[in-house]
Amino acid sequence: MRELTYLAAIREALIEEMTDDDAVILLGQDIRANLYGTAGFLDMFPEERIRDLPTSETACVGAAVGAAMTGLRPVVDMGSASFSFVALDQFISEVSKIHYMSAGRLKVPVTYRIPLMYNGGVGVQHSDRPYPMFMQMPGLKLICPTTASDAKAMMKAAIRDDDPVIVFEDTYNWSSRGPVADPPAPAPIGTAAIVREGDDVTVVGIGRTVAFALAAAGELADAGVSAEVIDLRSLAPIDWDTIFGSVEKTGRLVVADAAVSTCSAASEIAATVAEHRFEALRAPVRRVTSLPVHSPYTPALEREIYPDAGKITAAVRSVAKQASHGH
Amino acid sequence: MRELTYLAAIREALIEEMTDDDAVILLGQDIRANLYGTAGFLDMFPEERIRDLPTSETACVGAAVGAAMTGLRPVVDMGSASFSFVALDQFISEVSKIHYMSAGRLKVPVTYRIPLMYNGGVGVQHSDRPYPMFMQMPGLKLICPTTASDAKAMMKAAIRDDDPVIVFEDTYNWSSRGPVADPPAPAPIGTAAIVREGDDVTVVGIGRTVAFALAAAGELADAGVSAEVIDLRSLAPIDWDTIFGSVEKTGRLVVADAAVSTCSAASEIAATVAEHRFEALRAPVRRVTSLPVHSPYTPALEREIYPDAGKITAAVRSVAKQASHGH
Amino acid sequence: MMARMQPATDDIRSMVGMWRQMLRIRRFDEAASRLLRSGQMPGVLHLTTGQEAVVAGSSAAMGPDDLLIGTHRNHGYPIARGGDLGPLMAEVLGKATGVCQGRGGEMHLIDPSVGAFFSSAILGSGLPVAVGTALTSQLQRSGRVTLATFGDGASNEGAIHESMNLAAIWKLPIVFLCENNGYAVTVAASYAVSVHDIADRAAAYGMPGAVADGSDPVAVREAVGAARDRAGAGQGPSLVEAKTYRTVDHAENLPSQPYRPEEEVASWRERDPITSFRGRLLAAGHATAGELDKIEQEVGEEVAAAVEFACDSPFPAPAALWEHMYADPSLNRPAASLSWP
Amino acid sequence: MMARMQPATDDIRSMVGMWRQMLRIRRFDEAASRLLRSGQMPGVLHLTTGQEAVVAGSSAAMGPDDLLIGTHRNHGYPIARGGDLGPLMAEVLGKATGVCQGRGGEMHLIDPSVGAFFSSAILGSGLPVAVGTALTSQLQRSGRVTLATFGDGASNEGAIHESMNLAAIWKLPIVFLCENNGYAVTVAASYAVSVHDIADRAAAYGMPGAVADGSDPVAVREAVGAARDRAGAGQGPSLVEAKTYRTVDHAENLPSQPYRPEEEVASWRERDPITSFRGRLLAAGHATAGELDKIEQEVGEEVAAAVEFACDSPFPAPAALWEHMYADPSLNRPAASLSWP
Ligand SMILES: Cc1ncc(C[n+]2csc(CCOP(=O)(O)OP(=O)(O)O)c2C)c(N)n1
Ligand SMILES: Cc1ncc(C[n+]2csc(CCOP(=O)(O)OP(=O)(O)O)c2C)c(N)n1
Ligand SMILES: [Mg+2]
Ligand SMILES: [Mg+2]
Repeated sequence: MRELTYLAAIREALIEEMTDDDAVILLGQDIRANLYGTAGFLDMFPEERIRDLPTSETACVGAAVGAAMTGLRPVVDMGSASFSFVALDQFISEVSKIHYMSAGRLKVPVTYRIPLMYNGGVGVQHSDRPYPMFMQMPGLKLICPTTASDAKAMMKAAIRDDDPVIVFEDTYNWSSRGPVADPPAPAPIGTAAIVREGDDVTVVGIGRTVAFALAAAGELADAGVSAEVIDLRSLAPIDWDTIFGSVEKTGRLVVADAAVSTCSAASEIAATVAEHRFEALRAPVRRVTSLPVHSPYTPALEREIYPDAGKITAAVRSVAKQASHGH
Repeated sequence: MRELTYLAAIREALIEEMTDDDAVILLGQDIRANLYGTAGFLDMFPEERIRDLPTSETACVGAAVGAAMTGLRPVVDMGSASFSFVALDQFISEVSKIHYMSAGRLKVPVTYRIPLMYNGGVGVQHSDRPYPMFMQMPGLKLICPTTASDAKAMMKAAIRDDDPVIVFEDTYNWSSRGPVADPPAPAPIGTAAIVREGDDVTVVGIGRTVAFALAAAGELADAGVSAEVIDLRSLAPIDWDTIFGSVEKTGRLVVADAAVSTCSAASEIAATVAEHRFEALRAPVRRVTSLPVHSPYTPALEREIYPDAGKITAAVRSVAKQASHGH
Repeated sequence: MMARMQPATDDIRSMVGMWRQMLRIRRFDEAASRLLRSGQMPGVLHLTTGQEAVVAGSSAAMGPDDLLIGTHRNHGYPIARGGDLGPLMAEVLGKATGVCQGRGGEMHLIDPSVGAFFSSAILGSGLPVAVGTALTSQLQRSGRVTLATFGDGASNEGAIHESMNLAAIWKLPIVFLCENNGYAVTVAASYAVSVHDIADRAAAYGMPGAVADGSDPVAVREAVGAARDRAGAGQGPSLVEAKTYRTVDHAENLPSQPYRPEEEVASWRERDPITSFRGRLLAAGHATAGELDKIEQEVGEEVAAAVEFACDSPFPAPAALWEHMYADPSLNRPAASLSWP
Repeated sequence: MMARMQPATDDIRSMVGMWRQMLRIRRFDEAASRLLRSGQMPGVLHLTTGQEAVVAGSSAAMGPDDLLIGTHRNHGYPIARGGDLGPLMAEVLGKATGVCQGRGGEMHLIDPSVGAFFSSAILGSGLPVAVGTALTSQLQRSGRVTLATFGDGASNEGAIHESMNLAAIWKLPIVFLCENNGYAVTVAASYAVSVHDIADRAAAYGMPGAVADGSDPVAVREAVGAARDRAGAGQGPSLVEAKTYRTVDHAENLPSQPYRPEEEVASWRERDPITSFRGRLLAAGHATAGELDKIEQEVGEEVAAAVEFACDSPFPAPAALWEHMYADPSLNRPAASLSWP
């Protein structure tokens, strides 16, 4: 099967959806000259559907909402997660709430791309991984595809979705290649994917930590520990059935999440399993998250703070070696 | 001992700190006419230290930071949690990060009061309980005192603290009365309080859910279940030793939190206990949080979504009745 | 559902029609206030009292397919556009028959069927959304113009600045209407706003700015109408500032301390826009006293019927809590696997 | 720590002194760029190249105790104020000897000891903070004035609007300086900004606005100086817009596509502010060619020494990760009870 990079897969999704539906428009700072998937779109589509944004994130996030409420299907490229902070009110007060507060009279079919850029030496203010903040807002759908195929399938699904969807793109994956069928294998929003089967420990990954979890699983296999790796892929809704099913089999859970630990996706998954599948747990749940510090600029320190394969391996070992208790 | 309302206790704290230290200034929308603790301050202090703010939350949150960096100790009243959303970038990018990114060259001794107003029929956009969002920002201290005495002690500590402190005030408690010694009993930031001792189940409450937990504990006592109630009081840092100590004794944990469940304080506490005190747990952890919906305006629905004494009682019963497993 | 009580002759754009709308707003608010005081509704009430001329005049200026996007103080717009009072009052009471089935409440009185499309109660936060509805109009060449209202307080929010700039660079069909009532809760605009006329800020975005007498519905209709025509003709946004006053408190059921001179309030109350416009209608021969009395009576009956409708309506059933979180209803309830034993 | 290499005669406020500062900035950036290209630093680099006259002129206009608060493009200010190049270059390399011990990095080059107090790399986000430092000056009657810089792109952020209004109503001692280099990354100000002169937005806050030729350090010094004097005299804020151009890309090490005409870039490069100001100094007899050559040489040596200092400095030790999260060091590490077995 042909292989595409993650970014090329997103580019295809955008082109297909824009071709299929005139209501789809693209908004973003530097989007016309954008090398991250949208360069050259001006030659393919009318100018008015490819709009460079001024650096006014609040107005732009909200404008997409208003456009979505009245018949368009905007896709907004936020550039980097840290730039969404100045517009958080629009996400909280408008994007996530309008459908509910209008009792469904107003629909908001809008898609936001939020790239996660970190471990790249861009410093304290530019390296955040704030998806857990968005998970706190009821009313949103949140995805974080990891493979090129899922990126295409889920981006298309996001644009067609009648609810607001935020696509978190771990930029570590942008240049990764993978097979993409035509049409891509389905990856419905709300589903996780078991990307490696195993019996001893369930490892849930998000974004780039999926690759780290797979690397860890390979290494652990050599040591006789069989890890099942789940690509969470959808942060809201979360596919609890897949996670619970795996934990019922393995009895052990490690969650890898590049956000800072406190009130993270990892915390949510660990808490939910400890609440709803406690009987299945034969060892403590473990979170492999970022250390509770801001991202320092210097690479000497920055690389230490995020999850990596080694930390995931250590966490899996720490629970796998525990004697089975059973309840 | 004399009794004060929670608001009167805060008022005393503000007056004492403003009297003690000219660097303390008060900023807030409508603060001069404010009935919530600051009415009449203009007669006590120079006008320039009591400043009404325009409705420009971003500028005002940031101005307090700049003032703090250069020698003042501002106390900013945010009015209501939902109004802080338009200024979240200042909290994330400036308040929480400046000390770290300047390697401690710049200090930010600022205090923000963020009242939590909910279950009052003010609707979808005005009823949020976003402290878990702030818990995701390393570098902040976050408190949520519940008693009048703690309100006074912790507000004073916040103003004297050299780090940024946010005081979440559950407005349900504003009119509650309690004894306040002079000086008030110490309640250091970073400590929780065991407000009722018990043996069977640990119940951690935040804000008004502490009162609900105490009510539940009373009812449960009649049914022969002994609940230990902890007032979390400090959301960052969290007093893990107190929580762990209690769970080691009871083996069971219920956390009551008025935030929506996903990535909440309750999730963080449940996850941390399941990770670090798994062996002590003899039953699933339980979160009693808000339902995963926005706060509807109509009281017919709104009152259903938050934790209350009945829901806490049911949660405690659901774990207390489980047979002890031991690990 | 209640019958519409307006005879067709009372076009909302006519002189008498505007007066009727002002009266409908006033009586609606008075009735809502009585319901609040008698404990029949939750929360607080942001009344339009004193500002009805701005609402009726601007609503009259906008075309039938135009879109109005408002603020926390939005009772007036759906009413002035001719919306049914029953579902609006039911929304105030949090009833299942309310315009938003009780979800939105009194800060979100909307009626998309008459163009009162949406309102946001976070200051400034609705303007970006309004820029977006104007973007759709531009792309769809629909000719629809958006009216986005905000207060003097909100004029200091960053969202307003960003929205005006964005609308200006894209030449969007939108009219920004600042309802300057002189105060943001207790804080005076003369203290909080760094220019005398907020309309002057239009120049910062290369758009026209105009000040209108907000006690005169005709003046407001003219100013907003000119801006609407300009927007409709593809010439981009404008800013209109209507100087007005709320002669009641910021909100009913909020504790308050004195913050404005009693004489100031009294002098505005004396110049009540409804009374003075009535005088003008009579003086200019637009209507006879008898005709206006008849309208008073009709409006009284219409409001009474709306109150009855609202009071008689049921609250949403508990299960309704789970409705409308998502357009996809299967997601409204959490996964079954998350329930406790 | 390195010795300062500036003779006392080169006061940063003097003509020759400003030229020296411009040169120090240029050479520093060139050296940093070389280090980046040779893989000795992480991330990206936001150079001041082409804009040095704005930085040197405005830095010269501010008093010794004044406070400068900048943006992501902040290399110039700590340099133009006379800061040590060694710790600045060390910060670029992420070294323990950097001005922020490697925490802040190239977007946060500061040196509070010379008044280059703080910078924020989120667009517009530093201005509220600057309003606050000015508030302290006002309350403490310290006479210190804050200079807050921002770009043409940032001028469209809501934070800017709020900050200007707040500074205006409180008459704070602050100068807002817009460095309009015509672009926000690839987006032209002529497209994104709805007015021709951003300085005209000053009127929206009742404050004076002035445009200065950003290629001429003297013009910038005059305009910013007048605004500074006004602020220092208690007359409140002003806005100065310096028209300038970056003759390099938005940032080194970011992928880029063409977005501006080559001739445009070429024409600005031809009018390079450092070269042309050199010509002016010679023509007006402020210095001889020999004197300027000597400064060139001194600056070259100073920068070389800074690079050496930076390269020779150690990275922070791993344990340093836990430092500076809180002013209270006991909180920097998580509780012991949270470690795994
Ligand atoms: C962002 C934000 N800050 C504060 C509030 C609280 N608040 C509600 S209405 C109001 C006053 C608004 O004044 P103005 O914009 O002039 O409108 P008016 O009430 O006078 O109609 C305030 C401060 C809010 N809703 N949103
Ligand atoms: C809120 C926010 N949005 C976007 C960015 C990304 N960004 C960094 S610099 C820049 C361009 C800024 O342009 P301008 O303000 O003119 O400054 P210049 O780079 O030209 O000096 C952008 C868009 C950011 N840092 N912050
Ligand atoms: Mg007002
Ligand atoms: Mg620029």
